[in-house]
Amino acid sequence: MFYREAGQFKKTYAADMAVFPILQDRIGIAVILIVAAVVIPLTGSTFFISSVMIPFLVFSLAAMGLNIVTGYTGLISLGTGAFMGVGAFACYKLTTIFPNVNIIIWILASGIFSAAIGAAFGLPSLRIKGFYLAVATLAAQFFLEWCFVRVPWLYNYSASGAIQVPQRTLFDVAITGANATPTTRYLVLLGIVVLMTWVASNILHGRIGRTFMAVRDMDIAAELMGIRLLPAKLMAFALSSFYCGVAGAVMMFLWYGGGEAADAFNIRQSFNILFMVIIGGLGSLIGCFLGAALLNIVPIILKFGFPAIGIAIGSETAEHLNHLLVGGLIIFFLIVEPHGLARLWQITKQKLRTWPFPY
Amino acid sequence: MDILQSIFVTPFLDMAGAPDLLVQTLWEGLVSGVLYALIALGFVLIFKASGVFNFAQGIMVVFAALTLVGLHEKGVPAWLAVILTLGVMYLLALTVERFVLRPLVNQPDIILFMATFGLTYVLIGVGEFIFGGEPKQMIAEQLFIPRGAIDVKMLGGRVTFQKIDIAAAVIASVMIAALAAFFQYTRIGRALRAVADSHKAALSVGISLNQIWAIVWFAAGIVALITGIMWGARSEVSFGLDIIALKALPVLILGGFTSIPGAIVGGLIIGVGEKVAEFYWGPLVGGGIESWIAYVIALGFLMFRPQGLFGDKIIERI
Amino acid sequence: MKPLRQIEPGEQLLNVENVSLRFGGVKAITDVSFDIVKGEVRAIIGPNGAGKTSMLNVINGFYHPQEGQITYRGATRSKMRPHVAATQGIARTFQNVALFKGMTTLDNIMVGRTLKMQKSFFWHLFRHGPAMNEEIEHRKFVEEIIDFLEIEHIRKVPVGKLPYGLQKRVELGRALAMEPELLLLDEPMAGMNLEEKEDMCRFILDTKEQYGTTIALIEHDMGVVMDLSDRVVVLEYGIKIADGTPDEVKANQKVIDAYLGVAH
Amino acid sequence: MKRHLTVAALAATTLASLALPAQAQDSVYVPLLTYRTGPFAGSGVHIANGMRDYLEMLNQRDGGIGGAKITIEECETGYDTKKGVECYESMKGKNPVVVNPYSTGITLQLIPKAAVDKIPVLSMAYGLSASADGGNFPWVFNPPATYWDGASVFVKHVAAVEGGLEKLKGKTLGLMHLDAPFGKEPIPVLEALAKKYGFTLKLYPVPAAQMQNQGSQWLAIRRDRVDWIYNQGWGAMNPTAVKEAVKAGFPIDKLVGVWWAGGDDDARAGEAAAKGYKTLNFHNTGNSFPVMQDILKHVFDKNLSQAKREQVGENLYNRGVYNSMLIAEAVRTAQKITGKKAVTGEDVRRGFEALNITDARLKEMGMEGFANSVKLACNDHNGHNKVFVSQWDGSKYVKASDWMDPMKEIVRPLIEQEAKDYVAKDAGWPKRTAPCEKGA
Repeated sequence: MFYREAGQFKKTYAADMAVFPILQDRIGIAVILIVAAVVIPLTGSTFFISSVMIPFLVFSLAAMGLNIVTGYTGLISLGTGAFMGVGAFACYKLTTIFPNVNIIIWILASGIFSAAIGAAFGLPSLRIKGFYLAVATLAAQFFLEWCFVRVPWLYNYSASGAIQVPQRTLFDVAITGANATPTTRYLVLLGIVVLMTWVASNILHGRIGRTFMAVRDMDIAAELMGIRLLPAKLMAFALSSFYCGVAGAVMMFLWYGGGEAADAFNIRQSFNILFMVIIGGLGSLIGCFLGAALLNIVPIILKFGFPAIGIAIGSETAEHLNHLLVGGLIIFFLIVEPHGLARLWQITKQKLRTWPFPY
Repeated sequence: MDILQSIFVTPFLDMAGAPDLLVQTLWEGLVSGVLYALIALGFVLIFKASGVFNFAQGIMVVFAALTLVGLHEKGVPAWLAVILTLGVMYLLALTVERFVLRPLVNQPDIILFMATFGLTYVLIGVGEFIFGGEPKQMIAEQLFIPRGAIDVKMLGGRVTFQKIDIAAAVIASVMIAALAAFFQYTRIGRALRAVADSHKAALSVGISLNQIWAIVWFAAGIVALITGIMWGARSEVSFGLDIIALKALPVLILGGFTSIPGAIVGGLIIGVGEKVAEFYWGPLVGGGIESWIAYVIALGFLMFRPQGLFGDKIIERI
Repeated sequence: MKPLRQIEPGEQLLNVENVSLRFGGVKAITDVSFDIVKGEVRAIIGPNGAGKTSMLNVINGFYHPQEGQITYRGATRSKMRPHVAATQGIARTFQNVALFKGMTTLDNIMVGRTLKMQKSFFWHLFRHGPAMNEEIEHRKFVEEIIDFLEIEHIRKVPVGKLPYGLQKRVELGRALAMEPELLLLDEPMAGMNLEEKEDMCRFILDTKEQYGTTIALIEHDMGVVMDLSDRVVVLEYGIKIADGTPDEVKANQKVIDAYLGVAH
Repeated sequence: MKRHLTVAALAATTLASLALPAQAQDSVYVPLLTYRTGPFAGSGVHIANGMRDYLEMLNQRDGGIGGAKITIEECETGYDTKKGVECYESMKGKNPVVVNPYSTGITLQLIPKAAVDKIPVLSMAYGLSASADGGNFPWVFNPPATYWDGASVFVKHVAAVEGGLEKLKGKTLGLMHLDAPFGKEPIPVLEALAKKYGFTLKLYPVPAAQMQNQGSQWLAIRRDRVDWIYNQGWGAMNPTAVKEAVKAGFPIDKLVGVWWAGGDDDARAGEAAAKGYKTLNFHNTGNSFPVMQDILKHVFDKNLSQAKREQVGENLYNRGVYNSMLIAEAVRTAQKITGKKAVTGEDVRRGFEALNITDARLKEMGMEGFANSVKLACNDHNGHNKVFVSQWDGSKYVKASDWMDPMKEIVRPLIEQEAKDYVAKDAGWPKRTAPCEKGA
């Protein structure tokens, strides 16, 4: 009824190749952006902003990173947490060594460091694939995790071993540190996520994205088309780690605000993000957001939502239920819709297109 | 120079200087290697028969041990608890076959691999739901697992062998022998090997895949229970074990995914390798390298022999 | 290695000399020699397991023969990575369709243009300006191929959902997008019905006419082979048993024995 | 698209409504961050029960604190920093009078937030040692002793057993610790003491993922011929350490745990051979104290506890009780200072600074012999109070030493230095503005 593309003719290839070729989609995106940038900051409670929206955006970014390497290029990585950690520590070192450079520049620059390290650990991907590669990335995870604890230089030799996020400002407004309000942090984060999503979408819709997918779908054929596998896989690792690194930096600087960094980037974090990607949809950008939203909101609803509407479930029960649900959802999606929420979303759109007269 | 000396000379001098400690280190390594090998064995069983890389094997170990202890806590006698736990593992195998494997048949391996992630979480959730999340003591005494140690004076010092470790090694050997016999001499065992070689071939001679899968998952469940008992008796039964269980992955890489002897040898290499590395070289970098050295060994190995010690060379066809 | 040079029609494009390939103890190809002349359709035939696909794999660098050498466009080599073959203008299709299943027809064919696309990573960040212009330019080329192969209607369908015949056609399109000098077709008509086969024959001949592409073809359908090809090489158990025009090969006793089977 | 938005808006409003305060008249809201799940649940469950039951007892017996009913709300953290902060955010709007993070990681997160949100943080004998400096951390309290105090008491205890501080020379003391910020806390103090008294300090880090696999560490302990071990461990690491010590033939009475390595289950794991295992402590065990009897009577008899009756009196249960006692006393002190019943977080912060739990008060609370007196001050948010050594007798912990003063003269300068460093690293760190209480 409302979602129709009839009558929208594309007259140029450029128009046909746009990310959102359909008018309604473009309107939808604009509405979402307005809600995210205006409505939520004005009306959301601090709890909603700092415990729902900020984690959601951070995880979406990390999921995007993992999706580039796992969903688009077909290389399983279990080292997401560690690559995020590299970004967080890089950002911390950069801003403490050069405190006068704007923190947003350092947040984005920290991705370069994790990209380099990600590419280094991606080197074995030439010779090995599948489960074998997953084990190689586990090596990265555990080795880097160890470094985060064992190299005191990384946390500036603080006795507690924790990193402290200093106050940094943008136009004289504190955006990191304890004095930065959740709303400011949220808006900065939103800006970064929107920018990086746009860039990711650009890259993935062009030659580079096609190269990744070709490697994923049939690497031998890709090589026979002239794609050099090692550079392609390394670029996927680097790009993925770049996104993960930035996600780690924003996680520490705009969400956590410091603390036991090594703990925040452990193997469970890697799994968590992998689950978001699986549930959200492998090889789909929108899936990153859907997966992050679902896995972020389910536990919160279980924990805080049920008690709020008067259903008393113990907090530990909620925790156990959460495990059950996440596990169940993963299996459910893999069986019913291996392409995750993103595909369900597409199917919904398809249905909407013909609604209310399906034939 | 000093650095080179401390890497290439001092550790060996230490080994020669205190041979009893070296023996003790090797023994400790062997023992943890046996436990890694047991977890890896569960992986191999399932991988051989169904091509599924079962990430949940580690949590199956915890789940089995937890069920056993939990049942005993609820007043079930130990022997009955063991039988009931086996029943639960069988039920689990049937459930997994019916609700995970069967609907996912013919999906890419990677999808099945991810499904076992989901299974991991479901098992954690179910285990916690029924038995609570707190760590529990293994009922070692009721299961007649020996305690105490044997001190042997040798090489100018003393080497301690824990009876439980010896028991673990013996049980592991018996189990491997039993599995080998099972594969070699029983009808189901032969069917399992047929399935491992080719699913289609097995189907064409009338072997039911579903049945086979349930059986291997049950076998892996039994292995998990035994691993859980041994590990639990050494430490305690808690969900923290799942991370240690990941060590089975480098073991598999060394041994190859389909080789039972490979799992054993790989387990022992990883167990001994990481203990020796930690003990003699760990102090150079502040210790704690045990958490990753196994993976790095595996990684190095992958670069030179991707198919594992006992695996076949992979020829890609197009 | 001598640099590649331009080959005129009628000149030798590829020369395979005394190539042998073994996997462990299994001999896949034994001492095979033949050549391909620019502009011809060269068929490689033989019973199952004769080493035909292995031969193609050797030509485009996927397998490295233990003995023998290959001269392509005047340059001799013994080992080469597959992606180098692609840069030198060798494209191929596969016996079992090797399309990128998760991608659309359009994207699959666009992948064929990868080598021709030069714009740096930087421009791809924005998908505007040079990167976008390049995309559009190649899109035009790809659209021509889509027109040529008559697959406009499935442009945006993920190829995994297409019927087999169409998949084969898309695969041909993907190879054509590389603007190859030499096109290796591995059983392009396997599993097709008569109508589809006729279409495919037409496309192969048109390709030769329109683009001047040299084609090496593996095919089981003898009718097709005899109609399409200029020269035929016959392999059996990895050994070359005949080489010549379709009529010569048809008359060759060894070939008849190989296909019909003789009592040894 | 529309449908999608409606759903999102709906979810948003539901979630937003969660944070609304639900406060009755004259009550104090005490959120408890606890963990009954996760890898550390084995310790967390007992502490959570103790904390909850004491406050519940006050509600049942006295109708709350000074006439204000206590609204108790637990929030599950799973010892996970992310979930802990989530809990904090969810309860911050309901005017909590104090927050107990119950994890060093969560504490580190909350320290900068406390000053902004004006909610005092009570990290009882955990968290950041440096936060004992009230001048720089006005909102954070970590009585009755810091990890640094604990380490110094460990050295004192070694000296006492060996026959004097001068006997420490030439001895080898090992620190076995969780390889995480919590585990590494005692290192600076032990290093300083090693220099001062001439003993060798060896470190044995146990990675978090390897807690149940300590073979190498105990081999190294054997190689290094370590005389005493101080165990700064948590969760599954502790029972494993006790078991491994027994296996390695290490004299079990020379293995001393920090107070968090004193779970009854930790020692039980070593079975009979664990008899003699030591742990530091700042409160007693057992259920004979009047306060424990009150808990049994007012909470257990009414079936209001999640704990088993026999767990009352276990070390970690009592730890929880002690923790809640500190909260209640701070609230009571705040009520006294302000004259209000329903005090706020800001009032309770003042209450903590003026906290002075005397022996007389302890007796009044039925805690004579259970705990020692605690006194905080404007500058000193810890008190560096006395600590003693508990020893496992095979079935329970018993007091095995006198109350010992920490080496405050060594610890305090380190704390001030560290606090200064902490503040220096953060340009925006707020200066203390709150005045000190008169007489405090």
